[in-house]
Amino acid sequence: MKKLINSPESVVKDELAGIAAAHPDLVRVYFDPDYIVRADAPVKGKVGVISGGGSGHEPMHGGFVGKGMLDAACPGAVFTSPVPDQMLAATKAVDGGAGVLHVVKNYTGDVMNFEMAAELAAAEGIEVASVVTNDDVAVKDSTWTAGRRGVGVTVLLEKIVGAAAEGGTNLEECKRIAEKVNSLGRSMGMALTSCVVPAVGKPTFDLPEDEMEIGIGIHGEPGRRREKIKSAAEITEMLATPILEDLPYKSGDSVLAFVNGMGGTPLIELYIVYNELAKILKGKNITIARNLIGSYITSLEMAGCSITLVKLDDELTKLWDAPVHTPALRWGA
Amino acid sequence: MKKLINSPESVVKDELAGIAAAHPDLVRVYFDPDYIVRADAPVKGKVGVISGGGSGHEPMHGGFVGKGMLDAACPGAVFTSPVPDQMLAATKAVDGGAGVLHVVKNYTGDVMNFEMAAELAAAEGIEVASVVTNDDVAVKDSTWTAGRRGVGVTVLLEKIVGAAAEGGTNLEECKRIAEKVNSLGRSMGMALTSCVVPAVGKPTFDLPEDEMEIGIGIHGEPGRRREKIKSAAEITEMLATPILEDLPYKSGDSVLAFVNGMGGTPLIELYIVYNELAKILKGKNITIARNLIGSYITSLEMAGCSITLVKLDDELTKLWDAPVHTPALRWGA
Amino acid sequence: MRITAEHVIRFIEGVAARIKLHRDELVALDSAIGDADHGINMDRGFSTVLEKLPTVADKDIGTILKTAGMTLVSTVGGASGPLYGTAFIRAGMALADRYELTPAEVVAALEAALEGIMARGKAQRGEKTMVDAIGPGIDVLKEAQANGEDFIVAMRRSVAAVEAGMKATIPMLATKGRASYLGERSIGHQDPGATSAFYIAQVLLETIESIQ
Amino acid sequence: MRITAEHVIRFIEGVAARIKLHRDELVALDSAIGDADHGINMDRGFSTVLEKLPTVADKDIGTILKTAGMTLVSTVGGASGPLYGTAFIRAGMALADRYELTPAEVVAALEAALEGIMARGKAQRGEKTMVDAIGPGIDVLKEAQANGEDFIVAMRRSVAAVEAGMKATIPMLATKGRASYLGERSIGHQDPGATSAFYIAQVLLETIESIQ
Ligand SMILES: Nc1ncnc2c1ncn2[C@@H]1O[C@H](COP(=O)(O)OP(=O)(O)O)[C@@H](O)[C@H]1O
Ligand SMILES: Nc1ncnc2c1ncn2[C@@H]1O[C@H](COP(=O)(O)OP(=O)(O)O)[C@@H](O)[C@H]1O
Ligand SMILES: [Mg+2]
Ligand SMILES: [Mg+2]
Ligand SMILES: [Mg+2]
Ligand SMILES: [Mg+2]
Repeated sequence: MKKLINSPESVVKDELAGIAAAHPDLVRVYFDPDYIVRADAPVKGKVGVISGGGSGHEPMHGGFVGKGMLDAACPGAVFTSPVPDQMLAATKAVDGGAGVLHVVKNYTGDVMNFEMAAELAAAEGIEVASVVTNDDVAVKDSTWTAGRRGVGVTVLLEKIVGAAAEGGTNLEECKRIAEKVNSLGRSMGMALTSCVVPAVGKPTFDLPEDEMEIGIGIHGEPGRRREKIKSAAEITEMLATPILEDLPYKSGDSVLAFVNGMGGTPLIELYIVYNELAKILKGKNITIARNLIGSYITSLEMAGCSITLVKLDDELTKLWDAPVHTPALRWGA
Repeated sequence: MKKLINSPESVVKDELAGIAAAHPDLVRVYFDPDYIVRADAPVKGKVGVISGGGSGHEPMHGGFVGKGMLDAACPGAVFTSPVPDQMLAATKAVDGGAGVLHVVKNYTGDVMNFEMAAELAAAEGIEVASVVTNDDVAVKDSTWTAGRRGVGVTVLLEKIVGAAAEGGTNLEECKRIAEKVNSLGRSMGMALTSCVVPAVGKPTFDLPEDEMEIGIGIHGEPGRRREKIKSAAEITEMLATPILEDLPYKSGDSVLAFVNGMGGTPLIELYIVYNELAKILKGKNITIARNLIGSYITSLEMAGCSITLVKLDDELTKLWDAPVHTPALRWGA
Repeated sequence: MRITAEHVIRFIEGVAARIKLHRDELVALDSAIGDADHGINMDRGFSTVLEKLPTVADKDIGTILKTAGMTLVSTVGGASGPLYGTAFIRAGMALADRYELTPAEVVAALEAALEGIMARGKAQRGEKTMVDAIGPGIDVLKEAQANGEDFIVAMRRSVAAVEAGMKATIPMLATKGRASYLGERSIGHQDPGATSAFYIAQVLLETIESIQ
Repeated sequence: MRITAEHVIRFIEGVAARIKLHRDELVALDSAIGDADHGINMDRGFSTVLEKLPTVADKDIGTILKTAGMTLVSTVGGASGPLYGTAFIRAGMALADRYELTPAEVVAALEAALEGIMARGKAQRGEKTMVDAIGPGIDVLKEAQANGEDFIVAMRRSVAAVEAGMKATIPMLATKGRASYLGERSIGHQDPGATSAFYIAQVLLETIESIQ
């Protein structure tokens, strides 16, 4: 296992200590239970937006805590959803009296742990609403599965609903906007390599030198199928087509296009993928009104990428453009 | 070779096309010769700041073109310095009448190609000044070497001198500020893995599963020495100590600390390294007044990191804080 | 047969040891159809439970089990945390204030635990989860109880049923949890949670057998 | 011996082919002590030169060499681009307006090329660069010329000297170029640029031998 870490056990604590040391102007970090809150939390009268999930997806979610995005993030162990204690503590820490929105990625563990936290918070008289992201078209959305995974849309949703909350939108409206983003967003990812969970010490799956996994999630899970490696153009097509057909995105639509790296893929390759995606969308007369290119929702050091599209309207575009100031996303401030 | 590319030959052109498609609001991209200029170039009366180097270091330099940083970037083939034609064309494209500053990393090829371009530009009556970065303490600075390599300081220098130029500083002053940043900055890097030059198709060097290279550059060159992999704390110490002793950085100093990923190392590990660096500097009573954490000067998909320190004073701090709006670095705008 | 609080504590300690022993095997199973953390999650959780046990050693069985369950909820994470945590909490609620148990009470508590898991996980049998291992085990105990069968004999048959249920998850198509994302590719692999459930059942049997 | 523009073009075409043939070997050498691109850079450059040649086929030898040199500068990049580019440009300047060359003119042009490389690279002999291969070759030609030795015989001895110079870079400690970053670790590897220089010298010899 080749990683810049001190020990598998200390990975999350050490990283959180690094965030605390690096960004005291933006966030405060608490331990046992572990959570990160924006430096000025709780913001009186503002809806608190919190998220959380397993670690290993950095900068998501801790890197998105700050003005205009998340009020708090709850990092679990690597690839393991956080526990209710964390979400309960974070919910209390950010409650400014206007209620708290839980942004939950659709994984059985995340959903159950957030559910328990919400029950406990409600019992303490805090108004909690939840939105569950489930944008991964690689998973059949049917009674035959736990439902689609929450992936790339989560990042974009946190930015957009964070801007709404920052602007004084109430809890019910924040929930509506969040659900709207999720309903208009779709994603799909692929891997060139597996990744190594520190506590495990070896790759989660083996991928021959000439093969790739299509339809992976963000936890080193094997994907839907394996194929021989193809060109960036073909791979982009394999990811974009199911996304486009699923919503579907139609001629004349305007979208936010997000090309995401899985952690081990350098930016030069992401721009090559973006170039192919731009060609495909142009061919379908779909306008990329906004874009985001980089490694924002990762799977440790996995090499690969994911594509996310969110159909934009004026409301969402305005919220996307609103100022944001977090360790990982910053503009207009 | 596991990469998201169409062909080894088309890597750079495809990436440039991606940048052009993604950021028309910020930059214009030209081909044959290849160069990227900020969308509003040339800016009348403003010193033009251009840089360039081999590709494979993204986001450097193309990702730094925009308001408050570079006016143009010249990307060579992967790990190969660009040719004079590119720097000449870029120099002409950004010359607003106040002269042009060439930011050159100290590699024989880069220096010679920029030299030839500067000679040609001068022949066409454009005033050109050059600054050569040479901050890599892994290389002995002696007549026995081509001198120290230009690495991490280059990114910070481009931000700082870019802000100066944006603020109307003249060419001579820009050169002074650039040289000041270089003289106050030191870096050192390490690799956990090698990287694959697309046109070569196999790793530049082989590194056993339990070994690392200390003192690498940014071109997949082998480093100064090989060692068994150590903890993040020990590795950070191995990088920080030679840096601290070289300038030297002293108790009471205030620094800009830059923890950089080599391309294949995820952010979670960089924060772990930052945490160790913060502890070391605190122990030496050196204040981290500003920091930058992320993969900004990479070596394709190499796993590893580099540390850069620049001693700050009021002049440099103000310029660092000044607004910047480029594809890869953005704040205050 | 007198089943005391001390036996319950020995049972929990035994589970912690057994899980640690099989940590890597559970990780390997989860690597195939999940995210390679089940063994790590369970080991982390039960190790913390071990630290907590002394603080409730003199308490009633209900308190001991509830404390274990709440500790699991607070430390395991993932899907198995809320599930096993709920299981122990429900069992503890069923045994509130008891310092000694009859076999019938044990069966009732195990039934409550299963109901807790199925409610929290919204899972039925045949979905390739821990429910497929635990369910058949409970069936055997209830039916044995109805026939007035000897408890230890029943427990042995019950654990055999749990093992069979665990093995039966191999050919199943997962429709709950992470494994369901794999669709057809989930077939042919044994479910990690069903496996940890089997180890827990084994320790329960051994604890019962060690009594008298 | 009549050395014509056509021979010069055949020489350049031969170099392009020889470099392509040894592309991977030059990359491997550069991987050991550099950045694994020398073969790629040279192949890219000379392939472009091949495309340019037809446009100057009817021009004087000086123009042909200068065009080749400027194309190398514009397409090779790295350290070798300016160096080989300058070499061809300087040789071309030495042979301006000539359509036919005497051996003496060839030697003078080669000397100008070496001077160009040493000036642009600020390199001396013994620094583990192409200079260590080219230098000894020029020495032989000048001394042979002084002794009125037959040109082809001299060329053969010259290329042998280039080969020896190339091999002599193996034990050298690099003090110029990328390899110098390796310090002691540069010892024991043959310099890529010295190797490409040897292949170019080989083709020059073969071209000369093919004449009459
Ligand atoms: N909805 C559910 N109901 C019952 N058991 C479930 C459910 N979802 C998952 N499980 C069990 O949890 C196990 C996985 O636990 P674990 O790996 O610790 O959590 P995660 O899947 O979040 O990584 C599965 O093997 C399965 O037995
Ligand atoms: N200062 C110099 N003078 C002469 N030759 C040099 C000098 N620096 C490098 N070289 C030659 O250039 C070769 C490397 O060329 P190449 O790999 O194409 O460029 P780069 O080193 O920029 O990647 C070396 O093997 C060496 O022979
Ligand atoms: Mg998990
Ligand atoms: Mg090079
Ligand atoms: Mg799991
Ligand atoms: Mg080279």
